[in-house]
Amino acid sequence: MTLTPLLEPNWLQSILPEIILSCAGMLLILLDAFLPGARRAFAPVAIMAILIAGWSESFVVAGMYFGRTYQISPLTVLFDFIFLTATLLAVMYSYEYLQRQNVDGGEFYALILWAAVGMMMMAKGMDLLIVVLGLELLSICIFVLVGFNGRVTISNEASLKYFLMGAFATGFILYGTALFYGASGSTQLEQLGNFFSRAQPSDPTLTIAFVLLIAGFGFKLAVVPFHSWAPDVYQGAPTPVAAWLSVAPKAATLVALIRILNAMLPISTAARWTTIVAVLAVLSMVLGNFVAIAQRDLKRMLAYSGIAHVGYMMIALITLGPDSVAAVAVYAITYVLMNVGAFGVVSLLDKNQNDSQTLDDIAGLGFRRPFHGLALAIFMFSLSGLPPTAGFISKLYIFRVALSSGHTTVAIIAILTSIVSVYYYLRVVYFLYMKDSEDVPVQTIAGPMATGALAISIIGIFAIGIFPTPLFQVALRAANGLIGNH
Amino acid sequence: MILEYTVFFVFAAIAVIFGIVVIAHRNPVVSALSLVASLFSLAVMYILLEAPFIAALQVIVYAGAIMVLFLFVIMLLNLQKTIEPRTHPIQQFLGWTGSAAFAITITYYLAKGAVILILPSTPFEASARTIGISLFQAYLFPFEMVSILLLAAIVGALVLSQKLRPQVPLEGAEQR
Amino acid sequence: MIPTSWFLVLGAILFSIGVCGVLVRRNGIVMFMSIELMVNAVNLTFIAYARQLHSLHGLIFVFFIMAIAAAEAAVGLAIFIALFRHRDTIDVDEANLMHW
Amino acid sequence: MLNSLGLIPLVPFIGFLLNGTIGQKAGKKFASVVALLASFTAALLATVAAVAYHGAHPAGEPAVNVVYTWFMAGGVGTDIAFQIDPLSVIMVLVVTWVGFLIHLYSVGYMAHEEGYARYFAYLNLFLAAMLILVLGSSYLFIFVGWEGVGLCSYLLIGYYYDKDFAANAGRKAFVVNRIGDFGFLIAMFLMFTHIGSVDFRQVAETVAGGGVSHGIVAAICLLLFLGACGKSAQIPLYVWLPDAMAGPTPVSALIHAATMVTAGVYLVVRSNVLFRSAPEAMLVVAVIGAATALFSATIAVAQNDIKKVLAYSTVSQLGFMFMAAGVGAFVAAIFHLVTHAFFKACLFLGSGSVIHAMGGEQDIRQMGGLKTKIPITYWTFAVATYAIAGLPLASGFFSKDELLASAMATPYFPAMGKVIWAVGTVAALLTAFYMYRLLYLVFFGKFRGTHEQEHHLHESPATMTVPLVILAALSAVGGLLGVPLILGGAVGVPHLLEHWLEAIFPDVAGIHPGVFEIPAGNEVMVMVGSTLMALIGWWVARTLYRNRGLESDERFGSRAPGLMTTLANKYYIDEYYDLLLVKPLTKLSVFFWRIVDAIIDGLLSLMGYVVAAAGDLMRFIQTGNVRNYALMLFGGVLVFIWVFV
Amino acid sequence: MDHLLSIVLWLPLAGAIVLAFLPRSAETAIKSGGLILAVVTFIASLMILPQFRVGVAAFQLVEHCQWIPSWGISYFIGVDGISLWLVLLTTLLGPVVLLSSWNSIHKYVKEYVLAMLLLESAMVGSFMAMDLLLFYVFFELMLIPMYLIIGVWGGPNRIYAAIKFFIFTVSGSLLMLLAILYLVYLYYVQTGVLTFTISDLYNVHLAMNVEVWLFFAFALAFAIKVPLFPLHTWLPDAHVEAPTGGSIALAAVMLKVGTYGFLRFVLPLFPHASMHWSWLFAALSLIGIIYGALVAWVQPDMKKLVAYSSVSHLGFCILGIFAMNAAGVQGSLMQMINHGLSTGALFLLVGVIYDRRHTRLLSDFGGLSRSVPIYSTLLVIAVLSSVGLPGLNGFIGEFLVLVGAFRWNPLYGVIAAIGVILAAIYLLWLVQKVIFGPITHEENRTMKDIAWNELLAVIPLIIMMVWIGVRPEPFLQRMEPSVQQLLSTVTDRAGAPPPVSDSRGGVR
Repeated sequence: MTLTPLLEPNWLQSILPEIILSCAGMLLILLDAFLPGARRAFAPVAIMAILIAGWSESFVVAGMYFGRTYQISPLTVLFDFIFLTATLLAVMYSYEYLQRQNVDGGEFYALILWAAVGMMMMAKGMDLLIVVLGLELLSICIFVLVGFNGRVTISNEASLKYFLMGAFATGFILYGTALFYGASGSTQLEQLGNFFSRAQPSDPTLTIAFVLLIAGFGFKLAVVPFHSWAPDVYQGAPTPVAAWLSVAPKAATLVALIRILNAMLPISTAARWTTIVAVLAVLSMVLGNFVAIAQRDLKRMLAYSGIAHVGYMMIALITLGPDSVAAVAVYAITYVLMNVGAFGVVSLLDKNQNDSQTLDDIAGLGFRRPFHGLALAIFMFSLSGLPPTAGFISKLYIFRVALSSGHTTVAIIAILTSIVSVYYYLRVVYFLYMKDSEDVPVQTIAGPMATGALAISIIGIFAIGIFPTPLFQVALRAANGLIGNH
Repeated sequence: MILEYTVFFVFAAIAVIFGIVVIAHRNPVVSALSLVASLFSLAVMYILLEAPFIAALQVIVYAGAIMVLFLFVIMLLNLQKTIEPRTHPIQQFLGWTGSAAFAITITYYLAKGAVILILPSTPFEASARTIGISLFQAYLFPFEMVSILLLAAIVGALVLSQKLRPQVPLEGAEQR
Repeated sequence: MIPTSWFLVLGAILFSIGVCGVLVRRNGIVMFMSIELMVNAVNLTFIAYARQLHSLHGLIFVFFIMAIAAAEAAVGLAIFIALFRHRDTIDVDEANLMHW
Repeated sequence: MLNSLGLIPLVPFIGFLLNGTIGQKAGKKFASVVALLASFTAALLATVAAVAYHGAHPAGEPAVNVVYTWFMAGGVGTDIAFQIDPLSVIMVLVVTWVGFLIHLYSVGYMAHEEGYARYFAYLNLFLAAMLILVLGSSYLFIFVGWEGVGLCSYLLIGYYYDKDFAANAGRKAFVVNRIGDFGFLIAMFLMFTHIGSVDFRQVAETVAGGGVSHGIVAAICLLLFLGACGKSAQIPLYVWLPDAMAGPTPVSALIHAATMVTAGVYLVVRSNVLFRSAPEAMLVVAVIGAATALFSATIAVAQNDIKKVLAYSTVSQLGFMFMAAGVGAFVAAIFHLVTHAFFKACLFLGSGSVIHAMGGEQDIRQMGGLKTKIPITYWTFAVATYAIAGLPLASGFFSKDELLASAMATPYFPAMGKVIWAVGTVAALLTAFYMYRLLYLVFFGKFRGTHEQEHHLHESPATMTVPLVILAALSAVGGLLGVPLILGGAVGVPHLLEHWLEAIFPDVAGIHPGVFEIPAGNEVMVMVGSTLMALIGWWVARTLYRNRGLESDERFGSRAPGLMTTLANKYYIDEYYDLLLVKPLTKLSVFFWRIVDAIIDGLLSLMGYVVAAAGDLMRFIQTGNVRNYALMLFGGVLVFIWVFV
Repeated sequence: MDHLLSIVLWLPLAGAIVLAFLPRSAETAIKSGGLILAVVTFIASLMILPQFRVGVAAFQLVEHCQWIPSWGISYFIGVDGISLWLVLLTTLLGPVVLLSSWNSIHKYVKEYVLAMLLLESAMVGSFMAMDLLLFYVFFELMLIPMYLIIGVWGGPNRIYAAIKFFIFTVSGSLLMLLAILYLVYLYYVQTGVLTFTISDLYNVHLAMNVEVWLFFAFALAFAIKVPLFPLHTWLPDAHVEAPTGGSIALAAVMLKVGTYGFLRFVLPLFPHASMHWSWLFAALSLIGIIYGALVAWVQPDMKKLVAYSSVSHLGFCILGIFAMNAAGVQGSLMQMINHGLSTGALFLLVGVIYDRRHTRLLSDFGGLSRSVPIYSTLLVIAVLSSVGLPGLNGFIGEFLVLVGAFRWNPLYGVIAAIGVILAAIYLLWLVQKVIFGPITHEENRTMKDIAWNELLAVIPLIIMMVWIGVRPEPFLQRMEPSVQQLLSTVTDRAGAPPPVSDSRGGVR
């Protein structure tokens, strides 16, 4: 017996992004330890690392690695870019935000980079083990990032809530995985797929396992009824972290979920698992949109809106197909741009982290700070799905998928809840432009980094909204690669 | 055979009873110690399942390291004397009945679906060696990534528990 | 031999006890301990299945779960310490500044 | 000339544009010159056209002058086309010349008014619209004029716009006219649907050819008559005309006596082929005409406003015209239209002169004894009164006789004809009575006004008296246009009008001819009878009012208070309309607005509130307690397991 | 000039983007820039006319290129007889709107001009679009600037009105979006071609129940936009609160998108359902005609009065469309233009005195004829046009619609004609209360007459009113072939019996 690792050719360059990000994280820790004076340079270093990681994506070779447990495919590359974009934007907002809150440090950037590694693992893992490990790496980083501002009570509270819920949910994921393992003898998705193609749909253990698994993933996605942490955590977390948290882990979890659902495709309809997904989608859309109306805190409102948006994405997952995967990918990209942007504008508000950023704070912002106001308005219009923004295109894609796979009822519910959502998104615009600010208006402070991040988001939103074709092609090609495996 | 059954039942009972003590006793120190007991009896189960390496890990890592950490924190925070106030009765009720129902449901289906699941009599090769070998062969990548995970945890623990920098006066949030 | 199901049932019961602990206890550390109990129940399940299936994979999985649990414990306890610093208590019911 | 008939309305329209845009700035002289020139040119052109037409088409077939296609969509539409035929000739001459005279009169009457140019602009616009109305070659095109005159009527009634009653009256006139137009519109819809055209000739030909079912024709006729009722103030749509007296008096003379209000009669006569094909519609016309004649005559008896008396008299006389048209005596209707234009214009202008002299006073109880103060006015007024009363040999005598005799002799519904005749005769008696009452109260007796008014009394300037004299003369001799056979036959004077108009009553197989013979016996009997009636009316009025003045009214008032107040208040018809139509509609509207809209809005906002409230409730799921969250997660797992396993 | 339509379509938007870079303090420059852009756009749109071939039914000056090829969505624009005049109406009103608010917008002038230009582009686009999704994009794009216009520059209750406006419209349009997707999907299933091009989709075969669902989804969106009773309640609020320019744009053009949608999409796409349910729309439009008129009559607020009059007038449009005969449809199109002109003018004129007195209550006016004679004359003309006086534009459309409705069902024609009577009642009531009667408020005695910019804005409208009233034939002539073709599409498709069942019959 030799200790030859199970390594396929090209393995190193294929995990180059992960390696780069991991090493950059370590470098940042070291810098923080030995060169604390160079704090200002941490964020640029992190940005450089992200850019290099993005560039290194051009070297990866599609294929299965590490004993068919790690898949690199156009889809993972696409999602890697989503994670990297989200992380990049979050870092850009954090740079000034952390300085303002006086908590900047190398650990922050290190953790966010490692979290990106975790997400990549979730996206690429073909073994539930890898997925769980990635998820855990991500979670650990999130626990810390959320509570990063140790001074702020609500930051700590958010961290606590996320930690307890996260650990609890992990328990469910693990239990579900264990049950699947027991039934199939493996946690590798390919083998699970083989197993499902001959499994009994009526087997109760399988359904139990599925529910447990979906509960755990649903927690990460913040779908109802596993969503309850989201508003509190977003509110308490440093705003750039909330921005990142509201999109990136969800995207990662979606890929993992897509893979798992893909493996389960042979029996998911017969076992009524599609119905579970549909119910989750509907519940999320309804509750997210309804409760968002009642929110005055911007971050909480965005949290509920995020719950609803995941609901929309879940629609596409009900019946899995190349189009639905592409739809989710497009939606995820769009959602990254607009939601991080929206949180980003909130993060620019000159307030302490433990004070809530309410609608009143942005009253009159549209005329006080035209660019920030306009940016937030554009994000809101995009979130509500109005043309010609990316939000429209991606929602359109979702509806199209829903209709062509015959889920008309769900689509109608989605439309109706969208109408509800328009109300609270519009309310933001109303505060931006139609309400006079209070005596001492809250200002926004933005340096070049944050401004650049806003510009990236806006340009992206309109680019996708007006010329979506290239993205469609990429997404569809990626999706075909994934679904084609079975 | 009898021995095995006896061991199983005794330690299963210990695991369950101490498990219940963990969640029922109002002193966290007692809970922690009960958990150690419960985890230890699980280690026995692992041995029954012919996984001695995991059993050893269980004792060393779990019952040993992790639980010591718990106790350490409890002591550090001086929690051994705190008596926990009662939970809201509805939460209490739903917690108990819910988990009981869950237990019954799962048990029912597991038992129903798995009656035929009799442990194979063939011996199970799960020594430290075999596990170690496969860790460095098939599971090299996850194994390496765990290092990042642990590193992140260390950094995170440091960040979270570091001494606070001077407090900026808090507005709005009530401080206890 | 002892039927695998018994181990599985034991796992299920322990898991439920863990869940129950999370739901009914106010002390954060005890809640976390309950979660550890849940995780151990899962471990038991994995190993039982691994034995049943003659598959090493379950054991490896447990190995990783232990690593995860250790990492979680480190971070989680740090969070509790921070919580205690802020509030002089680790009663999680007290941590309800953010709601609705 | 026949190829540019459009010039006739165009000229006054240009006058309107000039006065409307720069008239106010350019001064009164400019305005009057423009207006007079415009109306006079129109009159001249009309005369030339009439002569040219007679020369070109002695047989009386219409000459049509298409300008361009107005609009045409899916077979619906019409040309802008003018047509001249014997009927148009009569109408156009009456309109332009009487119009010109009244323009002339207005120069004096309106001399001191502020909105002088505006007045003449409207007047010119009216003339233009009226000319379109009488010259148009299709129902749809004359509808332009039809509405146009309505608009001018509205504007001119509301000329004193800062008086609320004037503005109200104008609006009322327009709205009531619109109700009539509703009928006109529907009639046109029916034509488009069932005939496929609204061209006069084509409609007549199709109907005459039997291409349309009888019921449709009757419906068209009745609807057209509804339009006519509105424009010509027949029951039940007459209510606007008395109020319309709020406008300047020359306007009342021109629009509300001589020309516009007769448009309904013109329309009926123009559609004679249709009406003749539907005798039941004619009966309706006749009955309503007769009823209106009598009804408004009774009201006129008890009015004390000089213009109101004349207004009700106009309604009554229009009733006569419709009666004539209804019994099939279309020529008589037109005849009466023409004579009425003369004497009623004269009367109105005379009353204007009186009001002018009285410094704006219109109440006859404040007048009296004006005969000597304003002699020209008196004499012309007296001649016109003589004519309207139907006393022998004046114009009204001939026209009224002819139409009453026709009623007697109608071939359409002989029995009903007698009744109609009887009603008409009574109305004629009342006409004589109230007109002489007016004459005596205004011009005889003692002056009852204030001292200032008495001091102010003066005869009107020449621009006003000249038209009066001309019109009085026409009233006197206008009857010669239609001397009946039994009188004229002897001396060789033919019935000019009947002869002239013959061509517009084509003989159509299966329906009655447009002109029918009246037996001589009937003619004599009617003539004697109505003369007698007129004499009685005159005599009674003379006895009651010549010397005693208002006393008689007061005596009546004390003897039969109910009757007098009812009459004085016009049978409370306006009040009934208000009570039965306006008030409920207002209430309904307010109900719609306040309640229905609120309910709709309420339901929709209720949906919003439900959503918001649901959101607000669901929000409390988020307790802030992490163990509740865990419970929720766990509960979700449990429920899903239970439901889906 | 191959891209004339694109120029007309994008010029305002492109200009707006350029203007956005001017400093906010350069108000006059921005205003003049906006005005020049609008005028140039109008002139450009006039150049469509000589290139537009009369007697051709098809779309002309077509521009077609792929936009999202994988979904069959294309940038496909063109004009035919139906959209030609609506495009011109929109571009005509562009300068009018800007002129009318030259002096009445005091804050955020730059944003106002930008919003108006964006609005113009969106409105023009929705009339030109020949691709269903492109249409939808413009349809929605309109909402954003209008929402801002009402909400930022509106009256005291503007927020409520703006949100109500937005929510109402969006509710309908989102459901329509779903229907659009479903329709395209069905067409794809049937033919294997994925396309959003309207003329292709005309060939889709629908099972009756599906058709009815889709029909109602579309109809709801457009009925809200029109607005049709009982979905009209947003309109009075929006109008009352909107600034003058917003009201003009809203009433004159935006509502037409609804009626246009019925004509362009609902009828030919869903002929069976349209015919089957035409009675409902007849009933609703008739109720709207009468109801709007009656409610307008009792309004104390001038703008509300005009707003409700819009409800009434647009009832005629819908009635004419559902009459589905040439007279009715052409009349309806004329009525759309006429309503744009006359109601636009009315809102403009109401805005004029609002600027001077800051009230719109009828009771606060009276006797203005004495103090502001030119204004009064213009108001009377606008009112008469709206009343439907022959010789002015309003009559042509109304008459054709009424005949069309009458031919469809005499009862409809008769009831609708009652609306004509009522129009006279409430509009003359307006005139009387505002410009006639004694002057009851001293401020009115010294009121300034109409200003140059307002006059300049209203004169083109008056000219068009007279022009159309006197010589409507050139307008009708260009509409006719397209209308005929559309109607024959409808009748041809409706003539073929609907497929009894379809592979994807019901809506799940």
